[in-house]
Amino acid sequence: MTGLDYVAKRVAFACATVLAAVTLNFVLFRAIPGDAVQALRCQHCTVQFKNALRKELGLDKSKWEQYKRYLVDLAHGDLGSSVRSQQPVWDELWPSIKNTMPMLALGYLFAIFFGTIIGVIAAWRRGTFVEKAGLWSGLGFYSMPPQWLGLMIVLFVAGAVGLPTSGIKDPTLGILGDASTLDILVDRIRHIILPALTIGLVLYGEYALIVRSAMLETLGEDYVLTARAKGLSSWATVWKHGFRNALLPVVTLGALSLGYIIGGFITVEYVFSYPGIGLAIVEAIDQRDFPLLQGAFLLLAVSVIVFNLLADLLYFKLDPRVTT
Amino acid sequence: MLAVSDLHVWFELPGGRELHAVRGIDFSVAAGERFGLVGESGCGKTTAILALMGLLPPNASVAGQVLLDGENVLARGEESAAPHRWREIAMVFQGAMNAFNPVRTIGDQIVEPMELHDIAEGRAALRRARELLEIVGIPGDRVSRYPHEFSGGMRQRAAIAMALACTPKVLLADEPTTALDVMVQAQILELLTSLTNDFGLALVLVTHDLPVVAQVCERAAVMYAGRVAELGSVDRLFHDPRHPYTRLLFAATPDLYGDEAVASIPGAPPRLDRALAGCPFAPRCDRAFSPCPTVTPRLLEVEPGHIAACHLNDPAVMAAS
Amino acid sequence: MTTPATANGEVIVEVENLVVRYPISRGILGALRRRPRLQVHAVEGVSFALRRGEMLALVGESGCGKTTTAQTVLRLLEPDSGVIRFHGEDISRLPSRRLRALRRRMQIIYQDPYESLDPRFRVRATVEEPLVIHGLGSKEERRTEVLRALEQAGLDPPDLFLDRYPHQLSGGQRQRVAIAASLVLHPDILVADEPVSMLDVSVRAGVLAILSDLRGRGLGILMITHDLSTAARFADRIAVMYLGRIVEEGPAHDVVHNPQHPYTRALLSVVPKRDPRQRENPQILRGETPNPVHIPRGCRFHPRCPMAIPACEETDPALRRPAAATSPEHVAACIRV
Amino acid sequence: MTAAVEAAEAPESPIEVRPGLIRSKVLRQPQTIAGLTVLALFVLVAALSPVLAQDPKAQVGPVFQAPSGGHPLGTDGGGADMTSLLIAGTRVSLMVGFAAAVVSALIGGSIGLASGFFGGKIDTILMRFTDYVIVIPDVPLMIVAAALFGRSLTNIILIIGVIYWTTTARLVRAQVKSVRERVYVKRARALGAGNARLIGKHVLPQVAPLLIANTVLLVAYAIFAETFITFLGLGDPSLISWGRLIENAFTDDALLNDAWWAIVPPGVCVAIVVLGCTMVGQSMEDALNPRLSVGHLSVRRFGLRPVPRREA
Repeated sequence: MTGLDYVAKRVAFACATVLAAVTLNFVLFRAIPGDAVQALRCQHCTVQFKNALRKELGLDKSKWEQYKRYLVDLAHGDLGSSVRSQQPVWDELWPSIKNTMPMLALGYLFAIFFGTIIGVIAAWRRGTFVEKAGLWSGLGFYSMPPQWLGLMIVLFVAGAVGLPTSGIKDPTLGILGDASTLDILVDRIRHIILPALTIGLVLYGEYALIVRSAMLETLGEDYVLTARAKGLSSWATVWKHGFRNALLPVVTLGALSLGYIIGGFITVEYVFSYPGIGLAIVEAIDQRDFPLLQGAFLLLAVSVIVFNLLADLLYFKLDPRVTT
Repeated sequence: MLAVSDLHVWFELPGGRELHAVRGIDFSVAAGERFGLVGESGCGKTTAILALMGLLPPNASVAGQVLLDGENVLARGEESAAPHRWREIAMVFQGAMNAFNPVRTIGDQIVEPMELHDIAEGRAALRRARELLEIVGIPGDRVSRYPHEFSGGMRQRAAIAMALACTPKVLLADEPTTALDVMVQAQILELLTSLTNDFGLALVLVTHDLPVVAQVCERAAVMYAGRVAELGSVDRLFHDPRHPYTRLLFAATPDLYGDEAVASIPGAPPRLDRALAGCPFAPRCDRAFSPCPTVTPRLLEVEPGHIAACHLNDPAVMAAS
Repeated sequence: MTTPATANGEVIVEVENLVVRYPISRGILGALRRRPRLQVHAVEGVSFALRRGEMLALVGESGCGKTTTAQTVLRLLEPDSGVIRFHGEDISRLPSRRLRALRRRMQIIYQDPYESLDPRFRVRATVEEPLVIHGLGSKEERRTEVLRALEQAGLDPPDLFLDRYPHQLSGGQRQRVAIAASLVLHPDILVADEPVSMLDVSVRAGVLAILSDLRGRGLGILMITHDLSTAARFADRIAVMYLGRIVEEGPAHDVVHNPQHPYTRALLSVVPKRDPRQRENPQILRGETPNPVHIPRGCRFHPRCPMAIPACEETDPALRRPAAATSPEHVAACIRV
Repeated sequence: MTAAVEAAEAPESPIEVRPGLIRSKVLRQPQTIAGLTVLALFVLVAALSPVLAQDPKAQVGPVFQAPSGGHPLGTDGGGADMTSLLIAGTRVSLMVGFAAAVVSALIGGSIGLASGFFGGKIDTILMRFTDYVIVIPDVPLMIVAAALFGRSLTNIILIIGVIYWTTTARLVRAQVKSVRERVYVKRARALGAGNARLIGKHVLPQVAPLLIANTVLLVAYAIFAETFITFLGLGDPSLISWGRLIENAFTDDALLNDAWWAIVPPGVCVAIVVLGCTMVGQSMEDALNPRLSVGHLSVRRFGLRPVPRREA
């Protein structure tokens, strides 16, 4: 088997998984008693309106027909329409996606940066105070429910540092005269910091723990002893022979924990009323707007699958032994 | 070149116990000489050579002298040992399978010590890595390959090439052929022999395999329970063993053409986490007599360059009993 | 070491033209491009016979197919073709449910005494397990059998070991327990796969002596080893394998002292001798054993053979008695001898 | 994620469970003891909650009353006693945690066992299926499922349990595969031992400690998942759990009232129990992992001693 085989296999698997996720999504939302229209929380809607809506959404056809139509629509990039606003789901979600991305990216960077550093140092300084501090801080943040950590930050940190705890934009901005681009940017960043910090801290805990134990395993390998025998300093050994090898499990486990992280950011966005996908999901649940929920879930599932594929390919790049 | 005197190594065990793994050994190796360190598992041979490199784990403590070209490399523990590593004293580890980092190329790992010790850099270092591979019998264009692309024998050769990177004066080889087939073993042993002849390298070959030492080395020390039981030229060790353990160990080793009975040695080596009284081999010895269980035998020179720690060689003890 | 008369022992196992191959995966892209399916030719036409009361050593380097051969004889692996006769009956195609009864009579001991015993079983349970699986004997009878087997395996006094766990035993003792566990069923043949290579030198001889003694009880022993010295000292006959074939076979003494096949000669010359004065010039073959996926045509040894002539590239030699052989049972597969 | 996951989880030197291992290696660790003590304490509170707590739903004082002698942790947005609410919540949260973990362990354990033990086609099919489930984001799926299928306690337990088994399946499979290849299993199989005997006598005992460690970790995950689901208003409306208390505090605007006593304690409880589970599970896994016992790099160095006098 060649390396190309590996890539082909992983891509094929990712495609198959996307199809599985699409199907699961369809089945899940059709398995509920009643249907999406019936579930809609809408007091003013008449029976006639609901029936018309059903027809429009194709809910009067057979399940198989619906599935085919669903696939065809998806292939055209059509995620369906929100039952509440009648707008296409994609249009509803797109602004949220734009809001979520920078926040999540910031949190991720924070977590990867500090998690890796602390994890490496904790493993290297095994048995010292530094390790204990790293281990316990990691365990601590790892054990906190993200939404609760968010509340704690609102309660005890936000006031002290003077950062906003809700929304994405200062409502007064631009009212007292035109705000410059810089002002808007600064305002945006001020709103992003706390939710990103919450996610970053929770993830930091997870990464610090994973990196530490991966490093500990790596430092027991024979080639680490060889490296020391060759005269490498302790730091050079960690960096040149420990780190890259320890990255391998980190890449994998990091991608695997995405599902959990997404669960975390949904609740965190809710806490900070941050208008991202998470908040869109919370609102969709609240309004029982199932097409929107369905679209959002599919979007999350596909992005996780894509990230897993990227992790697989990264693994392939990092580990020359991988061929199958 | 290398002189070890009264080397001790202890390991702290959990529960406050202590394992006295190496209990005072002395030997010396000259430039160009091949010296064997033989013994069964747990006799302290590997621990002893790790101590020479200053590579012991933190729960260990050492005592004694290791003179490398007259300088005591253990004077300040790891600190004084580290600067000598690979420059003057290099090592080929047991199980070369794992001696290479799987995610970096062979060449990269051979170059690493050269750059570290300012032997060569960049292109020049890579060229030298190619040359070294050629010396150990691997085509030079394999420098950019990864360890998993090499067979076991080739990896062991590459490990030797890596050990030669900084032209050391002493090469320690820990069971370098244990996992290999006989033909590949012969190739590796031939390579080690030619290296000592061509470059004047002093070789310390650590192994449990007596015939390997008999074929490769000039002198050898037989270790038992952390001590040297007997030391001398391999010829004297085989033809005139002065310690019963040496004799019984040879008798337990089947030989292709030998026709005397092959017999195992009854019993097992003593545990090293407690003090030993008398001769540690006494319970398994076929010649043990009254002083053996209580009196520790002295290391006596039975003939020039041949020493053994057995009461049978000690006229004072023999006269007394 | 006395060698029992072997030539007249009853043949227990007879193998004819055994072939075992493993397919290699060619991957998605390989399948798409219709690359040919490749196979590992692990065993390529091996024939031998094992007699009652005899120890036959299969010797060779790793990858030569000796372990595959032995496991196929026990039907732990499926042969691709060839005949395996056990007491005259062809068992090579026997369905697995009929193998069960057969398995009682063929036992195997493995290389690694640290892995061959369940760490949670006491010695008693380990040795008794074969009897329990086959539902043999009452509790009392089983106990007697266990004690007898332990004693046969040289664990004396056996009572002392009954309640020990594997981690409380030394390597040699563990291997003896493994031997005892294979003896309780009174097998006809015993396959010993590198039985001592993981043990300390000082205890190896003891374990080998036990195996050697078992011959006297009528067992046929097939020993797999890479160590020619051990084979020379303990086996009655030696079969040397190279790339899935037996290249030379004969009485141990003849093979060692009068080797015919150039591969055997080379192999013998590189075995380290105990006596430092016997430093003969080893005849070191260059390179390594070729990959058993692409077997050289003609004589499989010719690319590395110091005696090869052009004809060797054409003819795949069969085993036959060389002119210089002193024993009628000594055969080699080489056109030059 | 197949190759990468497998490489990450396959122990190079296999775990070997022998008698006394748990006692000598696992129970000796202070981490395990601490974790077990914490868990035992919470289980005790959960068991005794009807005795310890007053009716948690009864309004006993003003809304968001600060901690005082009568109500050491104050009252919540409904004027109910926080201490009683916490105690009642312990019961539900632990129930969700343990029940869902058991469901997961049963599903994951069986799939892993079947896959690892039988190998071949069964293995391929089961692991392909597991791989699909692994990459579907689990927590969002739970949220969606809870939104769609209703809010009873049983539903929530099943939803969490049915989704969280994948890591268990992979872990168990890896260990079973390594045990299956051990010589004593091969020998018993060669002797004609049936699958029931092989699994029951040889394989399961080797897998059990790892499975238990993993289940303990799953308890933590499940308690966590419950707080997510409940926080989004998808919990069982008739029951009080720690997740529910966090949700109540948030929706009742405890933040605006600066009522930290209504927010902090439930989260602390979750964190402590999750920490306890992690400590127990992780230290068990670490103790069973032979690769962690060796370290070739340390800040500490070996010591020097004077040469002892020769023993006479």
